[in-house]
Amino acid sequence: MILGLANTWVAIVLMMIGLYIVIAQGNLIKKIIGLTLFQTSVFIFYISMGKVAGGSAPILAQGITEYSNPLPHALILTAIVVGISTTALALSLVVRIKETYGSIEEEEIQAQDES
Amino acid sequence: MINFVLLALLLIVAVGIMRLQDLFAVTMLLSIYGLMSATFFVAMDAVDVAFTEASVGAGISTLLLLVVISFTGRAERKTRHKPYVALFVVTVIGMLLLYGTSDMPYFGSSDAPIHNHVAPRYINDSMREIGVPNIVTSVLASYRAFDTFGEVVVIFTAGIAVLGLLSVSSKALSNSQPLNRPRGLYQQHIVIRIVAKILLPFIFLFALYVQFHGDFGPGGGFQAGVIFAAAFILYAMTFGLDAATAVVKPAVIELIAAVGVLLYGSVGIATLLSGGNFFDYDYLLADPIAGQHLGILLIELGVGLTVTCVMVMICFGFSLRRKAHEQKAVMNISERGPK
Amino acid sequence: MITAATLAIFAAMILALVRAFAGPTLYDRVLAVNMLGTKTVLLIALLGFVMGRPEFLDIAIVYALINFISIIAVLRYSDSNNFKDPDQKSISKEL
Amino acid sequence: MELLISISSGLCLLVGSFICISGAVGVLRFPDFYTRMHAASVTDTAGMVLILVGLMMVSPDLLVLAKLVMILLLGLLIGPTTSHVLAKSAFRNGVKPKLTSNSNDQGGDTSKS
Repeated sequence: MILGLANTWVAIVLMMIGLYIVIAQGNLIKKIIGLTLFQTSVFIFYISMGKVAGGSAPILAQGITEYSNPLPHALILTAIVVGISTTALALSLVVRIKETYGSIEEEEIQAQDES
Repeated sequence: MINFVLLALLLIVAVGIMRLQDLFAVTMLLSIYGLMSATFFVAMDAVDVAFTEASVGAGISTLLLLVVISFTGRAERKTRHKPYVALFVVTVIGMLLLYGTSDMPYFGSSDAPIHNHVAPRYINDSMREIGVPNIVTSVLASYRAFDTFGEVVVIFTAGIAVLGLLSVSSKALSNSQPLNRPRGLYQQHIVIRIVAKILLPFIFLFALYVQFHGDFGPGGGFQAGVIFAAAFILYAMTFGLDAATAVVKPAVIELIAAVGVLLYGSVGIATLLSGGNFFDYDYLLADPIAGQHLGILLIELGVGLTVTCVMVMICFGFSLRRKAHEQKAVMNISERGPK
Repeated sequence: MITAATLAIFAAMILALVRAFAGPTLYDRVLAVNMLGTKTVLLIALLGFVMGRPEFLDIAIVYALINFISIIAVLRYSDSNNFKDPDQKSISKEL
Repeated sequence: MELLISISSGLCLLVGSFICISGAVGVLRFPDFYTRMHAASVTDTAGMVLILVGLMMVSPDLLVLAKLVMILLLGLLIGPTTSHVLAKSAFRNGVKPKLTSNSNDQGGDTSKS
């Protein structure tokens, strides 16, 4: 089964794309978007771990014997809403930075701080 | 098989997000990314998660990013330094993580460690102990209620922090003259106004259904809260911010957000006082199952109230800031001058 | 037949995705997002039938509603100044 | 009767998916924004109606049927509305239709106006 780990690999690649955006790109909004990608890759990783082959959604019903693991679902469900609140906090910081420095590019902000 | 197609699409969209310079296009791609990942969650049986990701990833987060981009402009400048260091760091970390996956259990194998500790108890005993068909709800609201309490408090704190960073004095807003620039959607687009009027009662009703049907199907306080907030924001967008703040004052929204957290916490205190552990709903009523039902109902209500009000609070915070900006725009530009 | 429809929806999604990448105007991208949203609603409905649990149509309803809200949001904020000409001029000046 | 229902449902799904794909090809290939939007909005609505009707015919119980009808009504309300608003605000913000194939290089593909 060569594709048995494919979901994990894709999650890792997505995570690295997010990390690359955070490190390499100077625009603060782009950095926040990179963090969102990073976050979503973790969600994908958790949810893939919870899947059982042949299982069904963890809502009890007649005639279904095997269910996927409900624990990652409960964790990620709250993490998504917490994630959007923290993203909103980061975005409000960006708005304040834009008001103070007149720019949201990392390099310009640093140049203003040094001068 | 479906999951591989969806993962491939997700990868393509992520690469697009990395490559594009236009922040508006990136936001649109992020919205697509949210839709795709939510579909992936459906294919992975995580219907509750898909519910949340659909309303958050495609709805609220797109909206917040758009508001902020309307502050800051949509063009991203090219970074001047070469990204070799970042590329190096990312490659090394990625390789290490990929090496780490060689010990992971294969996708979908039912004897993986994750499926062998607490999960069988949740799946086999939750109907007897909690009496709710949706296992995710019983894990979220009963077995791990303390954990969820912490997360609700985090959401509430984030809401307060956003308010602290973005709030503008209401005097500054009301004293200044209303601008007579061409107003937004609510005066020009009569079609949107009528369709929104038709849809809004339906969305509110549907949010209530999601809130109270969460025990039996996908849904619950988090999802319902986000849908409620989205409906309210739709109202604010189509009829104007003033109309929306006339319906519910921002102060009332802040109050209700706090009431939600308090309601959640006081259910825990009530279980303590009636002789159980913190969030042990068995002791709320004489019949343990009825106690569990009451406890889950109350804390889902608390979660719903807090999430709705925090989301509305955040969006109003950004919109009011933007409005104050537009009124001061001329002054600011002349103040700042060329650097 | 349901599987065939699922495949067709996937194909349509990929084509719409290409349009979302290519642009060229802001509205083309919004159009592609809208189209992807509709296709996703259909895909979720079909997936429910493929997996044998069609109760999950609630999610499709949420998608339809949220899709509407996000399109309205895009149009609401695309009227603002930062989305239009001044910025495009500044892009062309820098490049 | 069973056979008739499954055949007609399959036919609906098939025609619906064909319409969806043709619409997507149109969105990809047409020359300017308005023709693309035309392709997208018409086929979106038609394809959605056909696929949902095809699913309704094979739905196992009444609740599923009711939810499918709800999605159908929402789609019929929302799809045309968004297309209308999109076209209107694109036109107001200066996206020009491409009138002829080569005389007007300002229109359609660029939003500078």
